[in-house]
Amino acid sequence: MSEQTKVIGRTREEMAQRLAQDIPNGSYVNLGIGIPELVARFVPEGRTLIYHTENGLLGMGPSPEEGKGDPELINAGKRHVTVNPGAAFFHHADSFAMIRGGHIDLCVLGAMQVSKAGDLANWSTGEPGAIPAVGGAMDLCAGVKSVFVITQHCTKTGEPKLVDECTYPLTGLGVINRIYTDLAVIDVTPEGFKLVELSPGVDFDYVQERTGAPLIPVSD
Amino acid sequence: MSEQTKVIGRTREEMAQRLAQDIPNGSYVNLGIGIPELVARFVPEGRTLIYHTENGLLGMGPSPEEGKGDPELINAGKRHVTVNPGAAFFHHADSFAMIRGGHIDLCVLGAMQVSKAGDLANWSTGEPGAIPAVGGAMDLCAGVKSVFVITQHCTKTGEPKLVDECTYPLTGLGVINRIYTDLAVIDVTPEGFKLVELSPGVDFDYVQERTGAPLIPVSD
Amino acid sequence: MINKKVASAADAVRDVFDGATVMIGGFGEAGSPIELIHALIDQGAKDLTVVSNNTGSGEVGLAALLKAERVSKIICSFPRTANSTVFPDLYRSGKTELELVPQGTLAERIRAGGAGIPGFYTPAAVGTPLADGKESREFDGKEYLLERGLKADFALIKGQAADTHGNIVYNKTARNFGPPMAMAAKVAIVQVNKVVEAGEMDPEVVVTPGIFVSRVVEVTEPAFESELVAAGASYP
Amino acid sequence: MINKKVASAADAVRDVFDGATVMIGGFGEAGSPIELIHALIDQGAKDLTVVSNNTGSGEVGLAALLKAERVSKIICSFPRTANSTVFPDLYRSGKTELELVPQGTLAERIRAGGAGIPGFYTPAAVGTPLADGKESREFDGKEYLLERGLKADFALIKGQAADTHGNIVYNKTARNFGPPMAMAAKVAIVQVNKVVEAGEMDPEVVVTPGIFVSRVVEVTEPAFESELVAAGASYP
Repeated sequence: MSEQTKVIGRTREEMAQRLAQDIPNGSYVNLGIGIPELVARFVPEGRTLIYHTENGLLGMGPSPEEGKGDPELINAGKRHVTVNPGAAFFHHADSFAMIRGGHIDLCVLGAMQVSKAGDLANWSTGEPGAIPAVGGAMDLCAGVKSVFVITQHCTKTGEPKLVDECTYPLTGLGVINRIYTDLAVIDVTPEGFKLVELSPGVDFDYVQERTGAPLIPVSD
Repeated sequence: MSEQTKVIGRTREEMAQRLAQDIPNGSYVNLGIGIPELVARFVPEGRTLIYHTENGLLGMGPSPEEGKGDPELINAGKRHVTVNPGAAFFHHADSFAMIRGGHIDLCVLGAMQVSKAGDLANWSTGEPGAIPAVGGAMDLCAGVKSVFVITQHCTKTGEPKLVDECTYPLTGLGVINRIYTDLAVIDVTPEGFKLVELSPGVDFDYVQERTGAPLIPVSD
Repeated sequence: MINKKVASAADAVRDVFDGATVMIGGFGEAGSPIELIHALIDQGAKDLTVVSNNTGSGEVGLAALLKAERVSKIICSFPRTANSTVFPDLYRSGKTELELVPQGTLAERIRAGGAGIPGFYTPAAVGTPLADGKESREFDGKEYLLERGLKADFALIKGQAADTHGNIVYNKTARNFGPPMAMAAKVAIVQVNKVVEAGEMDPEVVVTPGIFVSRVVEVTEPAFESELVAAGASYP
Repeated sequence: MINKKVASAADAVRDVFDGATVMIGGFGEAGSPIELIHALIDQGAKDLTVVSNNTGSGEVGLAALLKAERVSKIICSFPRTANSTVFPDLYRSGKTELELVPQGTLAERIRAGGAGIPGFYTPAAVGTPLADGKESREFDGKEYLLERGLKADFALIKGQAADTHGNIVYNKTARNFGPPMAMAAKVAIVQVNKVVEAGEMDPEVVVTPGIFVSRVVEVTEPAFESELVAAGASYP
């Protein structure tokens, strides 16, 4: 099964590109570490997004040229970034006031599991001995207006990431609005997972087989 | 009695001057409206105090020359002020974080009544039909490290302002540390009012007669 | 391309609706957005709940909005005004309800509303009549009151300068309630002496980041309450 | 005359006592006050409770303080470090206790501690393992957790510049936890690249007002964690 998910559906870049289509001009956006970061590369021409990084910057720009980084100008992933025109610096309490207070329009997060109720697990496998580390994920998913997940549809071993109930420790309860995977775009609705669209060349049954809860078709 | 209180004891300026002696160099001080404001005129040579005004300025300086005032540079009494070197502007939530968080060393307030337990009444006579207005007095007396009262010992009609229990609506409960009047300097202690010193030419019995609760002499 | 600049104060307050909660910045006349308030009077919205530290003076600005009987309730720390009888009459006649809040509690309730904090504990007003009906609780042996975060539909604020992304800097003690009110309002509207292009404001000195601001409007030479009152002006 | 400048980092941390709670600024290496931390290692205080967003990297700065076994407990949002095994070993051996706090809750708890707020409610972590043992409560139909304000005996912070009254400005994203930590500590100690005279800093651009700062020390050319780690440095 894992071989199949690699050869059909969207690549990581295509997933990011698909998600980027859905972000309106002028949105304030927080992109998580990993695949979410790719979204910034695919924003359609003519739209300006304002990127928030929770360590204290609105108006974050792309990475600087190699060797031109400033150790005191970094993003939440601790990578060097730049500053776009119209930016502002602020401290952590103000930064999370933006998040908790519902001022950020959208955040895009990675996921280990998302349940049909929109519960998210993305910070811990709950293994004993692992160093627990949560960062800002719980604040983001509790406070941001819309929370999108971008993730491979299944784990590397082929297990569904979209599940009936999360088995990993939760990051947030009922917080996810929409999921972008290699196979499909799926909304979390009061009735459960609802298909928005299939990736090119992927059919409904193929996605349903790889989803751990019922998937409501588009037409319903 | 009111005639007598006018002719003996300290004037308002002398009260302010006496209080000013007790403020250490480098203190962060908030002075209330009225007699408290006079304190700034009498700070002994060689001491620098940093004045906080709750509308958003640390390092407040004296009034500007007549006609040189800036309508956007005012104090809590809405009077024109100036800015001393080393000043900072900030917003109201930060300003009251300084107050509530115990960062201001001293505030000096006027009073209608102070009880022997250190309760303060200074914002309302409780009359029906009067427009109630509290401003920052409740925050100041609840949050500042030391709260001094400076006031005439008696009301204009000769009633004691230092009382067994306040009859006016309270501003704060057990918040006053020390009282400077025309007649004496008095500490609020767990045992009640305790004399620190008499004003020149005033004797103990004279003060006790005009105080609504027992006064513990200096020697006790 | 993002541009939060609108053409006029009238345009900026166009959608304030009857029954809206409106935060109005300023401490005394410093930071009072007089031109936005006058535009709101012209616009006609009524039955407003206003959150503001004072009640204005004379018959201009906030006092004029009150006099026009557009405000059914005011949440305020110091509604007593030296040179106006506008609010006292409204209060005594019961036309405007008053919720009196200690000044620091008011500022913190506004910030909490903007920061997604529905409630917090404060020592201010414990044991006073303003604690009546409020829940209290001990922490580490000391008593505190539970206070609720405060949000608004709109905020009218006066800044010194803005950029087109809505980043704001203020002038001296006119900063006062502007930053927390911008955080707490769904639509924060800021009048400034000057609007500059994005990139012309140093990101280190921005006081209110643009994320908190929906509209900026240029009022090049704003009036001051004290001058209008001294000139005997009234609005409209 | 007020002058909060002290002669050296050693002088600045002279009175940190065994068992003290010490907040340490920085998010990753940005804003990490390495010279103050190294001075604290030299000074020898132990059994510290440290409040910091991360646990450092390599064997310099915060990671070196941990490695020296001076920290009995850390309150932290993200203690996992890419290029260091210092904290994992201490954690697994039980030598350093961990209180894991969501990053925004950590920032707000610190601000609340500094603002005299003993407790507040937040939606973050509701329904997660980090809510275990915490009081929860509904406001307007939504569930929130009660979180406590956090104070400290000392804070070690890195700024860009200070004046002799302790007013501080920061550099870019190195601002991060500095301002709330300065508020929450009895003694806030700030290392800066430059100390200027009172009057040389614009009061409009001050980020941390001097009232929150006890001592400033000039470290003209501060080291960066990444450079030290790349050079294979360890402290002491």
